[in-house]
Amino acid sequence: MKYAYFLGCITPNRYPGIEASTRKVFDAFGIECVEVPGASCCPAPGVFGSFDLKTWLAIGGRNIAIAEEQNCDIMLTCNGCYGTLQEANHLLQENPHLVEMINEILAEEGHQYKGEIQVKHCVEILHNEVGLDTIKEHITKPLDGIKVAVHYGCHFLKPSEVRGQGSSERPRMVDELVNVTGAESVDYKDKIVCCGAGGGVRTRELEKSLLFTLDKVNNANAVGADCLLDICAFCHLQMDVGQTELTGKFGKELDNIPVLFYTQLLGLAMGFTPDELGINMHQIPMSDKILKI
Amino acid sequence: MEFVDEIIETGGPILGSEHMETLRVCMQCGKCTGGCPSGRLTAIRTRKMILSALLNMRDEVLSSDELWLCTTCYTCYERCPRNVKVTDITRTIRNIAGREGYLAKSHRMAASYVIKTGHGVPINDAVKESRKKLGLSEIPPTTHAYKDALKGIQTLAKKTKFDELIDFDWETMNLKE
Amino acid sequence: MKIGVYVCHCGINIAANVDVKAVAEYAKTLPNVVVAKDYVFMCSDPGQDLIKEDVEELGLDRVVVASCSPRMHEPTFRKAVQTKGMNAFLFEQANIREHCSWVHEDRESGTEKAKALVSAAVAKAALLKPLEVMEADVEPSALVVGGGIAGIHAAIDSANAGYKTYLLERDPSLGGHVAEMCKIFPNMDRAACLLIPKMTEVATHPKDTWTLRNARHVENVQKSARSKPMMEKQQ
Amino acid sequence: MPYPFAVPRTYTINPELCLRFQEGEGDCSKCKDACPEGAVDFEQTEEEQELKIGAIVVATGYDEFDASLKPELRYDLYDNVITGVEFEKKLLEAEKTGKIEINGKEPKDVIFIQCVGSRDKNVGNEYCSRVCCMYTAKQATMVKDLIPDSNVTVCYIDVRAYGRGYEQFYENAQKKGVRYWRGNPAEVYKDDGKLVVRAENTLLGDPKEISADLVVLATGMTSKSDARELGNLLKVPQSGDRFFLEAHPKLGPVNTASDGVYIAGTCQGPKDIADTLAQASGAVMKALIPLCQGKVFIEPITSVVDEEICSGCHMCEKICVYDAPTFDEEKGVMTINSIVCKGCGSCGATCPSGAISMNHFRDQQLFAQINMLSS
Amino acid sequence: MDKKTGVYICHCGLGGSTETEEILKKLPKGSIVKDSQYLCDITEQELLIKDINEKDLEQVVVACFASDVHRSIFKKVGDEVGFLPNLIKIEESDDVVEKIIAALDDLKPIKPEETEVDVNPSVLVIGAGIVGEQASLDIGDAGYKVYLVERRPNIGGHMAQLDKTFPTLDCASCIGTPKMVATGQHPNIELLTCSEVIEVSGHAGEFKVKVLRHPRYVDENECTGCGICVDNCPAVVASEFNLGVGPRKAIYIPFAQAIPLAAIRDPEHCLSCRMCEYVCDKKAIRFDQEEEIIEFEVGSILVTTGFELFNCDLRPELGYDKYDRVINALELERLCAPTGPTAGEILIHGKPPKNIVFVQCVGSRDKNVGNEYCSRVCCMYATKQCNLVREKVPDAKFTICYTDIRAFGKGHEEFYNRMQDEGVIYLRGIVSEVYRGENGMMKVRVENTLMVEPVELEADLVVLSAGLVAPADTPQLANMLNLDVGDDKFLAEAHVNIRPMETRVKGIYMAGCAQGPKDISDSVAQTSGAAAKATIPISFGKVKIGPEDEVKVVKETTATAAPIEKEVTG
Repeated sequence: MKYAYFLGCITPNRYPGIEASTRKVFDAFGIECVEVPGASCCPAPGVFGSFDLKTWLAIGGRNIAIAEEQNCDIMLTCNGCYGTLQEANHLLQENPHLVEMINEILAEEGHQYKGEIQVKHCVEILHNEVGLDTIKEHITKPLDGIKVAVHYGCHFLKPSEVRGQGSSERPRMVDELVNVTGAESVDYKDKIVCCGAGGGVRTRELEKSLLFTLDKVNNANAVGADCLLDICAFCHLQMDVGQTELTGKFGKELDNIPVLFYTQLLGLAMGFTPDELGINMHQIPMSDKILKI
Repeated sequence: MEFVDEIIETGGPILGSEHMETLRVCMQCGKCTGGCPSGRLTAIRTRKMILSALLNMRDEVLSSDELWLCTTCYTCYERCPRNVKVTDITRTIRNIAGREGYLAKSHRMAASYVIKTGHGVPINDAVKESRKKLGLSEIPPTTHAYKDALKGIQTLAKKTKFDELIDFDWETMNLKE
Repeated sequence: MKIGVYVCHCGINIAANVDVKAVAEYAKTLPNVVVAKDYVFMCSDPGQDLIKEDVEELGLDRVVVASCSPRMHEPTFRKAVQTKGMNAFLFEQANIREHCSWVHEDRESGTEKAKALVSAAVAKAALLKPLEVMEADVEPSALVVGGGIAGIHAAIDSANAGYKTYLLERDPSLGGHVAEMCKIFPNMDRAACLLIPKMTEVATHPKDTWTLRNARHVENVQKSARSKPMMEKQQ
Repeated sequence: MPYPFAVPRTYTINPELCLRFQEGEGDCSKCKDACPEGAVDFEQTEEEQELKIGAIVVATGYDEFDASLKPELRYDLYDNVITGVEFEKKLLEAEKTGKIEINGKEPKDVIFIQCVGSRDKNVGNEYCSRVCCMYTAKQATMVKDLIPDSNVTVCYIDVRAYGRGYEQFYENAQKKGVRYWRGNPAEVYKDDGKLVVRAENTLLGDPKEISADLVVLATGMTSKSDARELGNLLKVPQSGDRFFLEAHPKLGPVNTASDGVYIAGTCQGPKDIADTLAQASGAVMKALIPLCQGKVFIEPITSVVDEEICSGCHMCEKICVYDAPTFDEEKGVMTINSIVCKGCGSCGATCPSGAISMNHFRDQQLFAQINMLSS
Repeated sequence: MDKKTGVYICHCGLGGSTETEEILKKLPKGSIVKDSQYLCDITEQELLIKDINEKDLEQVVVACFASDVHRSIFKKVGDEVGFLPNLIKIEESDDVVEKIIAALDDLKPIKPEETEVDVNPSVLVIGAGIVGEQASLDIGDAGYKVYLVERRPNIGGHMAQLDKTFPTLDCASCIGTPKMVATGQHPNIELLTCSEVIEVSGHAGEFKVKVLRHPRYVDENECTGCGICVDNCPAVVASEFNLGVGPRKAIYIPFAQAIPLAAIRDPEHCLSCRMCEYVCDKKAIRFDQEEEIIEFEVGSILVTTGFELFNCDLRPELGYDKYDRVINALELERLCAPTGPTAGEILIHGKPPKNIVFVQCVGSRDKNVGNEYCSRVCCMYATKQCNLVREKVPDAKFTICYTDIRAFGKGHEEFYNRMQDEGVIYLRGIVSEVYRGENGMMKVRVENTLMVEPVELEADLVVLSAGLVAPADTPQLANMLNLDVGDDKFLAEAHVNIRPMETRVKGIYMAGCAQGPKDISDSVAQTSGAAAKATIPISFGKVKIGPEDEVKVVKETTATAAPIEKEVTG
């Protein structure tokens, strides 16, 4: 198995731990991750999609075209990238006139969108292709006793008619992936609700966007979760940096809760050290409970 | 032209006309606003925005700050009993607002980073250090590492007139003003 | 052979996108056509009278009406020609409304197509053969499928009219959804008060006109309902 | 016995629960031994009966919408989120006991949610179910009667109180103190043991959270899950909403595409009892026409077999959905029962030897037509 | 009170018991008082009969919730024991014991005095709109004689005035005309136009009917409807059929497809120049025609008298009486109809309207004018009219001001959805007033309740979606037939849920808007149902009647209308 690892912005430029842990975990399962040379910002679906849909689609098409040149499907670790590339791919595959339009723009740089590959989220690959059974076999340090508040994020699931990940109201995929590590995915209020960062709200209205995060943190704490778990670099940033911003910039009171990306959690269970997984590079320090595993 | 038609015409070429036409059949049931996570925390009122659009209140819709409080979480989109594609309609209305000069400086700034570096969130020295510690390449194999690829992005932005949209100054490689 | 052609305006339904006068004029040029007329509503009494008079006076033996779908008015015109002794199946209808005026936006092409449709109908009419309507006896019994309030009600009505009625219900008892309700809007009758008398009426129906079948499975419903022939041909 | 007032007044054995019918326990016969009339018969099997019928009225009714198809309302997760039909049963009990109890407690805050599974393209039901507004008004009124200090809220999109006396009924509910809240709730969740309904009040333009002890979902009507099977059998098509399709909404609202088969009640589309019964009698009227006449007239537009050419290959018999062709042993050819034949033409198209043609639509007639059109 | 009495209290499956001692004290020796679960149920009735026979009870009292529904079901008891139980209606709030004791005082024994009579195999249908036509056709098709009495000179009713029908947009003439033609030609239907029923007596199975036939002044059988008399008539008045939008002559044919197709002379406006008589080739004009009374007997009676449109003058703030840019929906329908006075061209002050505002619930859901009920059709007909006008004025804008959109019928929600898709604006809010702006255009004041903001809309045409009201002479008709009238002034059914087509008089049924507003589909389904009810006793051949089933003749003339059509549509 081989995938073109589309990095996007936040994974490589803010949370290299996500990149490192993903590469390590995939490597352990024998999945090769190749580069997408010269890839850019995906660009973000809610922000660039809101500025100019045509530019958004063109840059998205460009990124897919570069991956196509590597002859394999795209894998990524950010719901924003997934949102853009999966939707752009969907729109382009459905509408030949859009392909024509995009290819005319890309021609100058020498790229061409063909529509031959798929865009997959890393958890989708872990769940559907690696499989829970195989993952279980690789668990060396079961995370027994760890309560995890799963945050799916929005663009991984929705719009469900395009994403095809099943119910957007009752998703199960990540919970199953968490439970297989020995940790326990706990239910909490507004589990499927947004982190607040998307749609350009974080950029434009930081304080308002952090109110979402505040709710998230409080709701996760209310059920005694040991950490928030995400599958999106942008949600990760919002919830991790967001907590320090909330207490620092905006003077809100809250109990900090550590934030983990799924491959980081899985990496711990597979026996990688916290340092290897970049867990100690987060703004909110890991609790001892997690680090002791 | 009616504002509704303008919205449909704007979003139609990319997102599909039928997709956009759903705007017309809103029955004002309020399911969108009721479930809107942003609406609980901020002043955005999705149903009212749709109604205002239907009532041709173009200026009010385009100039409102609330328009930019949608996090594109698609909750309304998923639940709408009439399958109105609310989130995509919102994005399209923002496109129009952008052309009318309602883009916030912070947004234009973020957009300018993409033209300058290829990334909305470019790398910094601290992260370069972290990358090295983790055994990753210091500079990621993106436009950061491939300067030709960055040129490609810049040509693309010129072609779609994205540079004009955000008032980008190629001389200073920064926003005008 | 004498064919009469009648072109209907259907108010403006046809006339708006078809030049009906031109169609009628054109029809006159077709083989065997001895008369062609247009009128605002061919299906109306005076419209039908136009046809009837011509059948009688000109001795037409084929009639073509260019109007709406035969689904709508074929029976009307068949009846009309029949009153004047013509065999009903020597009538042919050209649909220049659903198939033509309603789907054309310009008058010119609409008119052309109407002409083509009329010419085809005339060609077919020339080859039509008289047919006779068949008659079949009806088994004096009714089957009601479903024993909810609608089925109960229908079965009682049918049995009251004096016909053997079979009432088929899959569940062990009649009653359906209403049996599970408490009160009924808008006058807050008890559901039981509305339903039980009707169920009692079924159970105590004076004549031997009802039979209840507890068909538990659809297959049973199918088998019972399938009992054929439903009607027997009368010789 | 399903109800105390069941008709027929007989007991029935549920073989899924009866020990005798369950594997390995096959010798219980307590009911049989106890029955003084000796009416219990374990040997009963399915039987087939052939009936001669002159007319058929289909009155198969509706299925209740499955509320778990709206996951955001969490009907499948919380036991104090129930459907209108379930609440109806609670009310029946309450009539006897004088109390409504949900999990052993009397609910103080009750919220009714309208249009669950109706007016909802999202679940494929665009239509209105016609009865939910009013049955909710009824249930809300009854709650207020039984628990006078309760807070009862009805969340709606449009109140469709269209029938006779309905508007007064709606007003009466309001007079009793039922609150009408215009806004379609987006979701239900649990907070601190209490249900919370998130809904915009569209008349105030504000999203709100209302807490509740009980949420009643006004589930709509859907067509019977096996409507297609019965429809295929009786040749009654379904319309886009999956209910049976009438021949014409105005010219034949109880007729179907099949002669002699009529539809009544909610199998044709949601309706209240009065409209159901009016339509049921209407269906009987249509059935009475042939029954009273004793005769039906059948169009001679049927297929005919040219016995000279027919080889008796049975191909037509296989294709015909009306079972019109049969084999004439004596002559060795196929014959068409012209009473049953609908004149659809499938047999003619199938016949390998070209022995079958259609009255009134003979090849030469059609070719004459085509020639004119193409010239 | 000396008879041995049995008192049975039905608890309708609710369980519970009654303080029987109190009641027993009031009763003679040997009486019994019992609680019961479902008295209407067959087994309990058998127990009741057993009790009566074993205990020699002389009379029985049954207290139950729905006494009006139940009267007929104790017949079996009556057949077996020779008398019927007295029914006492109790309500949940009642003190049952008190109520029963109070009722015990004036108990009369009820003897089942039913006799079986033969049923005259014919039916009287009053009113020949689509509903009366359909019922007549159904009964006629079943092989029975129908007398179809219509007050106006032609059949077809309101439907003949419509352009298209919702939600399928079938053209009304395409549906209505064949029905009219079929009715006119049916061998079993005797059509009596310009006629009114003036007296009815008898009972189910055998009603004696008197019909007053007004002069048409034209021989219906001779007249061919050629229209030459109309062309030559010098007297011009406003056409009722077109709601005054177009003219007609003093001798006229209401509309081109009228059935029967015969001219009628309006004596009120006739100049008596006798020009018509002179020009008529068929010599069909009869100036000397007089009223005649026709008498016949029928087995059942069907009332299908339909509705009238709400008189919009009663809502003066909407300016219907003041401004010619404010019209009612039926007038718009005539303007749209290709058969209408403008041949389907919609011109307001010589120009096609571009901005049209529909005002919903005019005269419906309005206690202020005494009509609390919903008219059921206005939401959908306004939606439909947007489509009709759009066909002719493609760039017109539509706003429908509503309270609740009641798109409840089959295909209605889909149609509502479709018209929204085509750009019709639905504005939630009931119009408060309409006035003329400075530029001559109409201004509509309304709150947009979803924006919580009062707004003023400009319109060059305001259409009032007038509701349906009971015909003005419904009380007289009800009086003549001994029927009840509901609070909404429409005829009352025997029971709103389970006997929606029956009246309180056995053998008299009703259908369509006579019983309350409904759309064409519901009306047509219901009228077939009513036709079934009327046909069932005929088909069976015999009917049982009791003394209470007799229609008592009301001694006063009930003739109310002139021969010409007097449409009070305002």
